[in-house]
Amino acid sequence: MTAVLSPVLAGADSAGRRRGGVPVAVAVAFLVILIATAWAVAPSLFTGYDPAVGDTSEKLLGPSAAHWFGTDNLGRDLLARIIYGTRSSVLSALVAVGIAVVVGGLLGLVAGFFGGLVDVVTARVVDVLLAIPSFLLAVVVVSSLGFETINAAIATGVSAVAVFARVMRSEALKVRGTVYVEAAQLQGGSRWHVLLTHVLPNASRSVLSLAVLQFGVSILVIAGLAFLGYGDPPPASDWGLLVSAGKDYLVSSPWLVYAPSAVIVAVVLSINRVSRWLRAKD
Amino acid sequence: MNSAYPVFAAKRLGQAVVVVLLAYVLTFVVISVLPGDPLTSTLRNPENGFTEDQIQKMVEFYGLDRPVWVQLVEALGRFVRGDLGISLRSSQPVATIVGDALPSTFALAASALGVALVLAFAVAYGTQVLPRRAAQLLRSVPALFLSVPNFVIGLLLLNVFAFQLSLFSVIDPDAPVATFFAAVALGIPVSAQIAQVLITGLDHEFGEDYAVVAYARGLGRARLFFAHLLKPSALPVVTIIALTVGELLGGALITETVFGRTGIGSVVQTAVTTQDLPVLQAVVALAAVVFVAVNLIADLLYPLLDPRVSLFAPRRAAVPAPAGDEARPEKLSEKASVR
Amino acid sequence: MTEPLLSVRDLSVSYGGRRVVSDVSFDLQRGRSLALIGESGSGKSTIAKAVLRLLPRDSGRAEGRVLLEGDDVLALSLARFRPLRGRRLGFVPQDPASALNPVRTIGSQAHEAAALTGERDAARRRAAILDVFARVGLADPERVYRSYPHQLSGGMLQRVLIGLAVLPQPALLVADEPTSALDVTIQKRILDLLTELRTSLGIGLLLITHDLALAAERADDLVVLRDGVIQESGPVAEVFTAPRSEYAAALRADVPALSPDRYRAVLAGRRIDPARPAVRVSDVVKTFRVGGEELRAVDDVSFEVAAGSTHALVGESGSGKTTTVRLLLGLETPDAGDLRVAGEPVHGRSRADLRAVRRHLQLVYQNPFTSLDPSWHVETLVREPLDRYRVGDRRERREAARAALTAVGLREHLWGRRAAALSGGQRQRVAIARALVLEPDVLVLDEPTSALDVTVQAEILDVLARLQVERGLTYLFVSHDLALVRQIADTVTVLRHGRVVEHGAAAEVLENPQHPYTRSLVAAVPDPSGIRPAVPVTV
Amino acid sequence: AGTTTAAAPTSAAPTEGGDVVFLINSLGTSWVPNESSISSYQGNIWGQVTDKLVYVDDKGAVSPWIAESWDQNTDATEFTLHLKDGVTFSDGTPLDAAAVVANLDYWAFGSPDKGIAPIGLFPKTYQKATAVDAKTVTVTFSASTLGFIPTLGYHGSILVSPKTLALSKQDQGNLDNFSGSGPFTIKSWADGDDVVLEKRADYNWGPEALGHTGPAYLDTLTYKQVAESSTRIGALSANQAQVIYNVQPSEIASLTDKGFVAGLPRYLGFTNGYAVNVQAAPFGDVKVRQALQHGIDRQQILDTVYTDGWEAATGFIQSGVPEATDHSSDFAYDPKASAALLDEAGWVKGADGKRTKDGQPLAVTLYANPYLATSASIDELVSQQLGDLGFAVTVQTYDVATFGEKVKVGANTPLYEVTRSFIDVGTVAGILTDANKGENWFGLGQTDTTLNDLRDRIARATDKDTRAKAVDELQTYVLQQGLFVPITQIVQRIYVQSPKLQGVTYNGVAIADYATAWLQK
Ligand SMILES: Nc1ncnc2c1ncn2[C@@H]1O[C@H](COP(=O)(O)OP(=O)(O)OP(=O)(O)O)[C@@H](O)[C@H]1O
Ligand SMILES: Nc1ncnc2c1ncn2[C@@H]1O[C@H](COP(=O)(O)OP(=O)(O)OP(=O)(O)O)[C@@H](O)[C@H]1O
Ligand SMILES: [Mg+2]
Ligand SMILES: [Mg+2]
Repeated sequence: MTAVLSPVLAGADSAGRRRGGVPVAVAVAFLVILIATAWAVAPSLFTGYDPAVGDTSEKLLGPSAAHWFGTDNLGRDLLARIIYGTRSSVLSALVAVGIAVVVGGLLGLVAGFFGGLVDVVTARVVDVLLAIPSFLLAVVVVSSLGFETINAAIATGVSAVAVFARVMRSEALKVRGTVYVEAAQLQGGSRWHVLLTHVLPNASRSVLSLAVLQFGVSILVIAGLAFLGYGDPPPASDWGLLVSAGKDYLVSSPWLVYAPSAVIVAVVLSINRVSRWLRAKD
Repeated sequence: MNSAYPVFAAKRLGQAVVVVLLAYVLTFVVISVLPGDPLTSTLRNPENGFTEDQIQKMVEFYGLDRPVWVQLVEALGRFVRGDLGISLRSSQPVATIVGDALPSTFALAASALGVALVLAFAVAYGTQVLPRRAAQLLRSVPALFLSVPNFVIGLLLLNVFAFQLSLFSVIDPDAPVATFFAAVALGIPVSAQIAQVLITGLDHEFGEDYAVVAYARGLGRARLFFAHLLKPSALPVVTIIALTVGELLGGALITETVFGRTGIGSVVQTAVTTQDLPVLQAVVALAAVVFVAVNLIADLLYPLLDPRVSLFAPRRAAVPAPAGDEARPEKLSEKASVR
Repeated sequence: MTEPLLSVRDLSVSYGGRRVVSDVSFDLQRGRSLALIGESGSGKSTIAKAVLRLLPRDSGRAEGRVLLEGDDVLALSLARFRPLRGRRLGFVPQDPASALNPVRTIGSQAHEAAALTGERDAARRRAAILDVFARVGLADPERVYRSYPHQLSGGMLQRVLIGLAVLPQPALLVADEPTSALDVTIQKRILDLLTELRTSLGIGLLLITHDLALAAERADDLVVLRDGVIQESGPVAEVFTAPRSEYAAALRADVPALSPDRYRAVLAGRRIDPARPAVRVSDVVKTFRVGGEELRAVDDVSFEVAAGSTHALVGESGSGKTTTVRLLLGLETPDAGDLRVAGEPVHGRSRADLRAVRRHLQLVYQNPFTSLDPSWHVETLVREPLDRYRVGDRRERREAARAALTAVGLREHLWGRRAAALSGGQRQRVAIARALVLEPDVLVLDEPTSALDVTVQAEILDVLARLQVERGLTYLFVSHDLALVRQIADTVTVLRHGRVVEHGAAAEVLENPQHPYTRSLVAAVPDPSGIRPAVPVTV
Repeated sequence: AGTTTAAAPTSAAPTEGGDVVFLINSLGTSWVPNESSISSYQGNIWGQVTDKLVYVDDKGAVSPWIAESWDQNTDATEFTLHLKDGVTFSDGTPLDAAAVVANLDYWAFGSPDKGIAPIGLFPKTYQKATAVDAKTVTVTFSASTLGFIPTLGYHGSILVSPKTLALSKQDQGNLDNFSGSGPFTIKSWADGDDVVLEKRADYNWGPEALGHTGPAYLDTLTYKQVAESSTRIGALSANQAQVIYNVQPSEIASLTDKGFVAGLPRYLGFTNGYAVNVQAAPFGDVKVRQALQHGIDRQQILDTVYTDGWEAATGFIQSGVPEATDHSSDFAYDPKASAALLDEAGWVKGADGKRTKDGQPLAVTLYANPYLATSASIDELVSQQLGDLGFAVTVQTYDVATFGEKVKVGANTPLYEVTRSFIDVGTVAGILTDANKGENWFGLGQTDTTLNDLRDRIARATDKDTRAKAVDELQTYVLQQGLFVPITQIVQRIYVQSPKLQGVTYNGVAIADYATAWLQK
């Protein structure tokens, strides 16, 4: 009943323009994500250009009808490179998120549910990981693994483990304390049963919405690592690498930086929007 | 502050020390599996033309051929004694390198935090008092800020303000104007996080009964914002600020590169590319120290800001029990939230 | 009659295009009180918000007219309406604990209300504040003035809020469920205060409640709402003694206080065996440690429950009811004493052994919103105990689960839903089905209806009564609602601060309470006695 | 040639004064002289604050500097250096024979007990140096070392005050302790950030070859690290700096269009190209190696990656080296010939355009050389060109450290991309085989008698003409055997500067020299 007062003052986007219950912005975000997914799955459907081989006589051309995003220093169509780079960009972000979710999630779940010494030890480890700035941690890890995109992805994942462990732990704690978990125990459920059938599914929810958010963050972190030179070499065309490779030509050919950046922004923004919408729907 | 304080402080301090030491060890372990080290990589520069023999001699000289754990124990021993060691790269004391870089990064991080706070509060204020359309638009600003790669913001700012408008020069990146723009680049993503927390807080507080009740009592929105909502919604910001300290340090890596500043970020950059283990370890330990310290301060500050929270005493014990015969409704909130 | 203080004319409200209040009209005179009643979601609060112009600014839309002393509240510009807020229109919220800014002192917030009187001098404002605090019965106004909200009890806070609302001397006070977050005994005092202020200051009171008994006792006029439409309105006595609408009649029948003998006939069909106690609690003590201090939550409690009967544990909040129940279920370990179910001790057993005992003893929680895993489907939820105890094969378990769901009257189309997609009443039925599916002998019901509407509560009680007759179940029923206890319990134990203060047959104890505490509890039950002659009710 | 595009220097007389800011992408790692003087980065600064015994210009011509003159015995095992008078280090120590001996020993042996390595390219045949008198030093070698005198003009051979050399490694790494005899001295520095130099007023012992031997015209010279190339370009465009270092060649045009001047000096050394390791399949077959040589379209690389200042290689030695001769016909671009060679060698083109032999694909990995900014782009183009021929090419880019660790010439790398300067052509003897810890560029060990013979002739030559002839024969042999695949003349150091900055010279290792530079008012 408290809630009856709530929306009076709040300016939260409870309404907004809607189509079939979905705000327009969210619909656009979904569209962007759909396009990116399609790029990742079947890049050849979206461009006729070869992402690896260009016409060297057409190097560093600005955006035009023939080359929407212009061409790079070897005369390759930038849009084609972005499109073909989608798969690996998405995959590396997925790897990063996967590591964070699986490792962090397990740590947090076990710590939160079993408590005691397990919790104390995990908490210390997580404290240490949290105390190191995540980007710094990613840089240190990637420098240890070697400067390749997959390693940047792993490093990004590792650097996010602590956050996930913490969220999962607090969620697991919360769920563990709920009445329905107690009820399940009253109904004769064993600890493992309760952990797997009640705690895990319910605790995962906010972890999953965090994971969606982390996907966008990972794209940015990996791009940041690529910017500092910790990514794959060309002709790989991950978005971050494109920006990083393009920055040397920023003055004469700014599109080499801004076009892939815009793609990153659009995708990350869309993911954020969708994630926010999903959370609001919960 | 009662007698529990020293115990509490000692415990927190102990925890902090453990965290810092573990961070030091962790860096060592992570970097020890590196291919090579700064020394051999300079020696192997083909322009040098060293023979394997010559390289081997140097490696032995630096003790880089000894088992990793021996190196770790020695490094840890030195660290505990306050000796950060010598950079493998430049042969300078690590303490000097880090110490020299610190002021610039500190200035950058502090200004970035300032910029972030101002921006965040402005955006948050706007979302609550502007007309709906504009407020709605402003609400997407933090998400946008969070989606733009840090370096793109930096490159853009630099291009426009340093090169087009000549407001500052990259030659003197520590000048106030230059620091300001670097701080903007670094502060924007951080401001987004603060703004999000603030907006969520404000939305929540605006939705709280007391806000509605105060509003129904005849307060205007702006007065409501400043008199009632700002403080409670700004409280979580204290925690967020403590957490973003790490973010600022991490972000400095990129911002300093873009703006040509020399600070902790560029020290890390060089240390990583040259695998300068002692420097990296020192920076990580420093980051951990800063992080732990700032969070400790935040923890200590919180009870001062929020009368509901007390570190040392159980809640409400400081006040005599409510007089009269009216028992405290223990489970108010539970009952209230039932429907 | 003169011009009414508040006149609502053809008010319709919609949220985002969905209409929740349709063509509502009513009048409220100065110095009188009008109660809006109806089940949850019927639009009571919405009307109040329309009157206060507190509808959500981006989705809420009100049409019609709301005349406050002749001014159309809805038509005024915000700038012209603002000055009315607080000054002519006072508001008392439901939950006092959340209605004051937690990080500012009461005094500083009170100054905002005092400023509405136009008083510029801070010292004089302060005096006025302390004055009104004393007026609303706060024992130590100075201390209240200095305190933060969390340092005061709920009853004190509600007094503060009422004080702040009446301080600028408004003409109309809107109170949305002003006592539903408070304990019964405190509820009475707050309502007394409101009644007193209304008469002495001549304020009109728009009271919103879902508690019909309370409305009947406190209001002059009633407006009965359902789905945003007025079912009936008029003076209290009229509406209650001779309800014209079917809905009002049904509603009236569902109120325990108005039909204390509703289940007498049904329950007469039981066979109770007092010689064979299904539950026996002897000399149980449980102490909690809270922040270094000891709290005796249960202090030497003993009682017995005869097989096939209903025993009620009553007492105000924090009196130890739930703790006693948890001890019985083996969820807490007692410091001393003995608890037995069907002669078997609950404590001092291995896990597996305890499991065996628990099979015969099931719990229905107070809050159906938290006791069911929101992500599970209804049928799986009910089947879970069978799966855990490996009763029968898959098919048999499914059949048993379905049988239980049918027994509690949950319709088949809901069986595939997730718990999150059910209403409170439906959820509580699921919870009961789950408790029944193992065919236990004893069912522990911890305030099973306190989170539900009267109508829904009546439905749940119908189910419980029927099942008790059909299956010979023993109920241990925890409640703070004495009228409800009166309806269904055979025996009762009254707890206060963890101690038993009175014990005996329900009719006996409630009709003729011996202990002063029990007397105060009974007295606190709203008593719409003037309108008692009940319409005969058939179940 | 110290190629400068656009704006020819004006003939106006030099003006005194002025401050120049030089933006550099890195200030390298250590400042210990022996460790950093040959660096592409710190080498720039050392060039301003130190002198060398001789001056070597961009054509390889050796002329006097601190050594006014020198003699050598007939078999080139003993040299006598006659030093200029009155030269002092900035700490006041005279630059006399004792100081020169100290430096020579340091270059040759380093200081193992301090952890300081010798200078890698200093002749390993060095035995000792003796100060005959204050102005005369004799140096003796165990074998004829024709390259000794030119090596004195190498960027590693900087003369440092004995007081500095006596310091611990840690103190040597602190520039505050540094003292040289150059036209500039260190005013201030910040690690990894900048180094500010100021002119030394009493300097008057510059190399005659530069025409001006007196003090520098410029007041200060600031080397400021700016890692981002776009930032350096922006700063130059906004006139916040006078010189920037290392930008992508394709960015140069936009700057010269605005009137800035590009300095693209070519160093003396090897051309940019691949040293082929015959141990790595499929390059044991000479036909495959030759196919590789003819399969690379150097013109396309020049057109795409570079701008006007670059030229195709004419052999595996930069054309500025006095001994260089033109061998371009041996490896001219001819894809048809390449295809024919591969067919002959049994590599059959499959349906996917890739060649195989006995089920093995014709595959190769290129490792981009991190020391050359354009390397990755070149490798990408080469991979396309070879791809057309039927090669399956992978390009791998490593950072400097990983590259140093994983990619080693002659060992595991099939095609090692060479970027290597030298000041005396005698260096080539050391790279051909593994004799005397040689670098064994082609993985041949000592199995190739022709190569062994050429190596010995170059190493033992006592006069330049015989050596030049041997070098020419070597080039012919190496190129015809397909052991080296030249690409372009290398310009490893790229300078773009303000048109106001005049009188800049570039020495034999392509380092800009500001002793004679001045700023037009
Ligand atoms: N801000 C809102 N936006 C959309 N729908 C709302 C909003 N507030 C209330 N409703 C809906 O309007 C209807 C009436 O709600 P209202 O709060 O007026 O009921 P109520 O009678 O006060 O119920 P309760 O007894 O639970 O307080 C309900 O269906 C409710 O879900
Ligand atoms: N786990 C616990 N730890 C500490 N104190 C507790 C715990 N459980 C209950 N208490 C305290 O014991 C006392 C009795 O609580 P209990 O929940 O049994 O009351 P109740 O009669 O069920 O009240 P309500 O009507 O509000 O449900 C209360 O003061 C409560 O705060
Ligand atoms: Mg309501
Ligand atoms: Mg209870």
